[in-house]
Amino acid sequence: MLSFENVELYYDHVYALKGVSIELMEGETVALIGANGAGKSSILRAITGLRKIKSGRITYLGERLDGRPAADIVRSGIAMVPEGRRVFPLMSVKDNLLMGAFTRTDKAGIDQTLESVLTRFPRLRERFNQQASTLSGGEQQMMVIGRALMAKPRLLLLDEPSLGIAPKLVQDIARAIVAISRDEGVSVLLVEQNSRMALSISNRTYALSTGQVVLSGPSADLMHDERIKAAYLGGEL
Amino acid sequence: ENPVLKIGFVGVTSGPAAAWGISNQRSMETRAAWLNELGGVTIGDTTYDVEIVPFDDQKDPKRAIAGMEKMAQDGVHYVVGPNVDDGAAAVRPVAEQNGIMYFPYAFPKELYTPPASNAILGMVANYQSGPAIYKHLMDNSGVKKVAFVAANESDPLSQRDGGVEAAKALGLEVVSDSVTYQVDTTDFTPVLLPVIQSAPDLLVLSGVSPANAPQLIRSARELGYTGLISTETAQDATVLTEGAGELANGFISVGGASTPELASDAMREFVDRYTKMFGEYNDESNTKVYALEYILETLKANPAAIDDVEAFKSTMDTFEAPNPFMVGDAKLTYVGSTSFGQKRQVSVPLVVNEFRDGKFETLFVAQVD
Amino acid sequence: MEQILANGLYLGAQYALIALGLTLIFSLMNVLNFAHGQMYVFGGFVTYTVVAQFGLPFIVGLLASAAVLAVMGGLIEKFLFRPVIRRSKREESTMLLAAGIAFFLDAVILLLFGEKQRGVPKIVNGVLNWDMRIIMPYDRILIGVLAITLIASFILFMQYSRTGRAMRALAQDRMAAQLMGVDVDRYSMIGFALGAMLAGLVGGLLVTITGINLGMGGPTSVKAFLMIMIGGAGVISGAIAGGFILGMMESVGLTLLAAYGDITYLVIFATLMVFLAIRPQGLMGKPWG
Amino acid sequence: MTAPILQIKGVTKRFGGLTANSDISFDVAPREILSVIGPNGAGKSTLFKQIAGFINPTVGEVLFKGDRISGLPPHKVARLGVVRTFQETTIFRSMTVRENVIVAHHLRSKASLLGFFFGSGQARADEADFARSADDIIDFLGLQSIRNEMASNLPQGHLRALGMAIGLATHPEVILLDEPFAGMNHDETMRMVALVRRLRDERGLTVLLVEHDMPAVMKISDRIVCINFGEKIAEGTPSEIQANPRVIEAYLGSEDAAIGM
Amino acid sequence: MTPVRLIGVGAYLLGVFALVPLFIAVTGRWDFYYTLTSVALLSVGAAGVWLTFYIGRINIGQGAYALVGGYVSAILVVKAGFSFWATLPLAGIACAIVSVVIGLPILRLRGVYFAMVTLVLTEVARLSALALPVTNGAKGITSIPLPGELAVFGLTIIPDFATLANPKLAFYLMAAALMVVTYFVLWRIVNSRLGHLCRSLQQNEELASSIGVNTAMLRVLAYSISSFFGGIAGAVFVAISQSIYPSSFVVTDSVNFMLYCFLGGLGYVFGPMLGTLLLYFGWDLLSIAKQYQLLIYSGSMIALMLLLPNGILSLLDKKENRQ
Ligand SMILES: Nc1ncnc2c1ncn2[C@@H]1O[C@H](COP(=O)(O)OP(=O)(O)OP(=O)(O)O)[C@@H](O)[C@H]1O
Ligand SMILES: Nc1ncnc2c1ncn2[C@@H]1O[C@H](COP(=O)(O)OP(=O)(O)OP(=O)(O)O)[C@@H](O)[C@H]1O
Ligand SMILES: [Mg+2]
Ligand SMILES: [Mg+2]
Repeated sequence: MLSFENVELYYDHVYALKGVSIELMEGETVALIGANGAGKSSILRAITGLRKIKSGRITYLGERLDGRPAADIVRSGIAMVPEGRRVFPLMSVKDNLLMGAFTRTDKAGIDQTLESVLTRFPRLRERFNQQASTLSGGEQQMMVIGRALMAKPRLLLLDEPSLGIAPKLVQDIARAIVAISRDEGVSVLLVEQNSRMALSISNRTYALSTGQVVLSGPSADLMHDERIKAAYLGGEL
Repeated sequence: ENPVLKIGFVGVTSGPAAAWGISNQRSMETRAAWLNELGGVTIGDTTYDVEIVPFDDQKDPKRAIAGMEKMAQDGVHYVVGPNVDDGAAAVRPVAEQNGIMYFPYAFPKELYTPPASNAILGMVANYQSGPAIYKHLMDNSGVKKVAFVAANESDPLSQRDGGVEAAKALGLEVVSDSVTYQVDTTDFTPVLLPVIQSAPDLLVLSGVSPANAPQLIRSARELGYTGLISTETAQDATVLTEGAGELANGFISVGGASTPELASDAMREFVDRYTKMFGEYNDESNTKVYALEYILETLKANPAAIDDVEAFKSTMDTFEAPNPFMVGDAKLTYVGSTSFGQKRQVSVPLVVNEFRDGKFETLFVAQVD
Repeated sequence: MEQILANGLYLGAQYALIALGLTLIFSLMNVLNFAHGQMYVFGGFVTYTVVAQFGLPFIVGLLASAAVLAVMGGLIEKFLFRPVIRRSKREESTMLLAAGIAFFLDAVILLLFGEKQRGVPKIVNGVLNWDMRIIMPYDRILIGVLAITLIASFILFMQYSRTGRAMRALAQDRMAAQLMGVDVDRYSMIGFALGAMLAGLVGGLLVTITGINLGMGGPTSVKAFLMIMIGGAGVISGAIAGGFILGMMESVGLTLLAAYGDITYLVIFATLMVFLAIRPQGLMGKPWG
Repeated sequence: MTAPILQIKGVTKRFGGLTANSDISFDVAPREILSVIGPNGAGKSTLFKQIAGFINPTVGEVLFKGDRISGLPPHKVARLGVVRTFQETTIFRSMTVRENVIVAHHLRSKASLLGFFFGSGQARADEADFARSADDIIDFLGLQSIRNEMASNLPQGHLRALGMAIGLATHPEVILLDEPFAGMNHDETMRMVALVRRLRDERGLTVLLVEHDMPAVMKISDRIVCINFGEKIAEGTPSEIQANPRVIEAYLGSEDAAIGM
Repeated sequence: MTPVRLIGVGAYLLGVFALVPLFIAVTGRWDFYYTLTSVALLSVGAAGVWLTFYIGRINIGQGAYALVGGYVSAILVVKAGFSFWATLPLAGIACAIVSVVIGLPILRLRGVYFAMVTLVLTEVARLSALALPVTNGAKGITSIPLPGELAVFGLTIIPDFATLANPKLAFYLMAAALMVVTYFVLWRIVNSRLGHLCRSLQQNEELASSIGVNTAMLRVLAYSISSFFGGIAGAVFVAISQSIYPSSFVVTDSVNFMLYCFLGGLGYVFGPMLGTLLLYFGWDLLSIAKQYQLLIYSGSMIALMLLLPNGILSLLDKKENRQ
């Protein structure tokens, strides 16, 4: 469904991705793990066109993605939850969610999706008309996931949804991700520092280090891989 | 090909206050082109083509100094401008050091009273026209109470103070003299409300710019004011028509000699040529046509003055020439002894106009001494 | 008293409309548009040209002002602000650009329309005189009502239309808006055009009352800055509040302080500085970071 | 227990109608590592800001070595030895890592500003001193490789480390770390945990931290304070806290193997 | 100081104090003296603005301080009989004091708020000058004598300007000396710890205060130095024009000071000097364009901004990067 072939990406003169190749199948949940600055977010930015890649190809459903403007890419069914949430702070929850459906024009369809998002995250229904900046961090995180779902994406990109979130809420979010992928058949590309969680809820995982893929495979296998254990999971919880 | 006589202009021709300098510069250029077309100006044995050297000071006194320096550099000894008080004061040291006579359109008396000697007031000052107007209105319209409004800027405020003084000296009751407005005001109703409530017979718009005049008139009338309105500055009839329409009827202002009763053929031709050159005439130029004329005529009277302003100064005391822009036997002379203790003012006719249906009509004519 | 309120309300309506355009542009691109006043003047001259020179009805002039300014705003955004913002290290650099544009428009206006004060005939005659308690010419009432209608429709547009929502989103988080599929370049341009259009509309409206001249630009910008400072920069409700507050302050100040001479504006400025010292982000602004 | 170095006494903070902290009290012993945990928006950062003098408590006070520090401006609190790092990554963006740390030595300058202006001997001595100390801190935190990188180019994890380096440069006695491990993976987190312990052991610092990374918190803390809706709901050792039903209910949640937590 | 830098400074001083007068004597363009005097003085004011930029504040209020400085000097000379030379530092100090009083509350503002408040401040200064009795209101103060003799222990250091054959040269040398000193001070500030602290303030005030920087004090300090420069520039202008009016320094001047800084480049100590030179001279040179002067002037300003959005001196950066 989505594939990276030898993608290179630079910020000014510093490379962030150095020949990355990854793949994601329809319906799959793929996790990207890796140290700080490994280039995980950069992969997501490259997909959504927020950053231009220097070389390589990104294809999505057989079509070339790189070089197209962000708005265009979003329209083709890719939604992203960016690092650090990025809510529209002065808008109501409702308007935030509706922004998610910005590329859609089918009024009835939007209403239907809205309903399903609110059913999935009942807290958002309670806060429907509240200004987003007054939500708690966890609520905001749910809202931005909901906002991404409003686009009815086929591919959902999540950048560290657990960052700065209380453990209990992280659990809720993790469950929501599993449910979304299961119920709606959305493919998910998940960037996480919480590697244990990432490995548990994904089908396959890529581990990155300094802009390169160093390990990849089915998550269930990697969970027991000694290298992964040592580097990302630590001994015990 | 004639040698060239350079006459300078230092004033504001760009930015918000552009209107003040532009009518000045254009009237000079119109007259210069006209004279050159006639073969030039003969001073002594030489016939010169007149060239106007303009400098835009952006209404900044610091720039005005630079302009005056440039004039000195170019060997220009006669300069028209600047248009405002601060500029006129700032260029004084340069003018005096470099032997330049200049004709500001600014009223501070220090510029014209000794020891200052190089500035010549290019028009009638408000403290001269004011009393004449008030006197006329006292005698003919029974005015007893006057109110003054002015913009909150140097020039209008000092004009207001001069006007108030003059009115009091005439025995008029000044019912309001503290109301001011910002030049950028878009609604004068709140400004004028307290003034109108003081129930004057005459409302004086001190130093009002042509831009503000129609709005002030309109607001005053709309507030139900029925008395007289006057100003001591020159106005433009088109602007008044467009901005206030018939509400401006009866508005009294000071102008040059272009009302039908006074204008000579030369004046009409001047207006004509100006209009041809620049597309549209500006009635403010009626007063601004004179400075260049004075310079050239004085030089004709004493050719030695062409690069010696001391010679110019000594000629001024006795200088007299016919006024080409006015019917009858009006004269160009230097005046100002009463106001400044020396002749440092051009004697333009003090023509007091009344606006009526899109045109100015002469109310009365006076002379300043 | 009633008169003061009525004056304040009328002034406030026109001020608010001016401030709206400025604050919209500011919120979208973080640009303090020094040329806002010049755009307003340009709008006034367009209406003047259409109405007084071509003799077409006032409404045509108004629409022409709106259209011309919208196009001008769009072009300025696309060819001037966008490249500069993209390449400059400090966002304040746009101030030089904005000031340059202000000078440029001043020059263009002088060359195109001349230095004179211009005006168009009154659109309605007559004066409302309610018992000497409120005196208000009908044309002023009409313009006031039009201004308020415009403000209301602008708010509705921003609140409920898809474009409005996109612009609000853009103002709050550019990157997130991009991820929602908002074409940020296009909407920045639309926003700038809309802001410029509002300036032009006010110019067109007021030309019937105050006339228009070259000199009105700079001071108008300064006043508009005041309003958005009072209300909070980049916040639409703040701009409206700021406009009405300044209108009221002027109206009240000019009446109450008339006796003390030239101090109304001094007092307004001083009050504003004290107010901002206490509340640095204005009435409704987000704290500045 | 020795005399507490920091005492939080009945601190209440209201923002308009919202009560972010409500009557919170606890003591911190010298050389202790104490974590403050709690759900998002519970008021943890707000509490830290009050300790460091960035905002003033509505009611209550904070004592440092028995002296009241609440109400003092932040630079005075810092001067006394209580320094915070920020939840958001807060650094001087257009300076290099090293410059960041050098500038942060401000408190230790002996020369006056005028001395620096004229380049007095003391000033030069100070500069040299700062540079040395900055390099020490950079080495200590393992940031050698990015010493001369522009701070704005750093990834999240390094930014956090740099934030801590800036805090350390002031030579505080008490350092308040707001989510220092956010955005770090397990490996890095554990390295940082070790570093923080070394700070305490080698430099004698007292550390307060806010963190959502429970494995790290449990590992590092001597004691934990849990806040919920602005109120302190529990205080105790990691094992006490982990078993506290109120904390589990409000914050930790119960384990779920399906999602690996 | 490295030898290269020493040579640079030497060349600069030589240029300012020897080559310029020589050039003028040779070409006979005496009017350049005033132009260059203005450039020097305006760049002193702009240096102040630049310093406020350096602590992260957009200052559009320098005109206010130039006006205050001008009035302080004028009033002291005319009404209290002070020597101009005594009023010069006093004007600066008076401005510094005023700026402390004003700065304490308004320096808490940031971004556009600070910018706009300072813009308003310029208007406040003008309106106050109109309203206060001591300033002589709208009539201004005129006929101010030229700077007199400056003598120390009977030794004449600077002769009475009125007795000079060429006061223009004297004013130029004075302004140039002020400019050199100002920029030396600025350069020292930026390259000493004070400058690092200012930069820390520019980049993040909260963090700066958490490392123990007394941010409020530092801001006020920088602002008062800035205003000091403004006041001095204003005072010298008044001495040249021998007059001052409330409109001598207005909003346009404040905006110009800011533009000089932008054009030269906010990241470079000597940016404002270059910016002033270009913009001021540019206007004069363009006077040949007659009615298109402003059009071309503003057009080139826009073009420059498009080409070099980080100021002219950012050209230097590019070169370094390429090497
Ligand atoms: N805006 C930027 N400018 C310059 N360099 C950048 C920028 N953003 C990221 N980088 C660099 O690119 C590299 C990869 O960054 P990226 O954000 O993709 O990492 P990451 O794996 O998401 O890390 P983290 O877990 O910290 O979010 C890092 O070395 C970082 O320094
Ligand atoms: N300056 C402020 N004005 C108004 N409300 C504020 C302010 N600062 C914080 N709050 C509110 O106080 C509450 C506590 O915020 P705080 O930042 O202390 O939470 P926290 O415990 O640090 O949460 P997190 O774990 O998400 O960082 C929140 O509801 C927040 O919205
Ligand atoms: Mg990342
Ligand atoms: Mg927090």
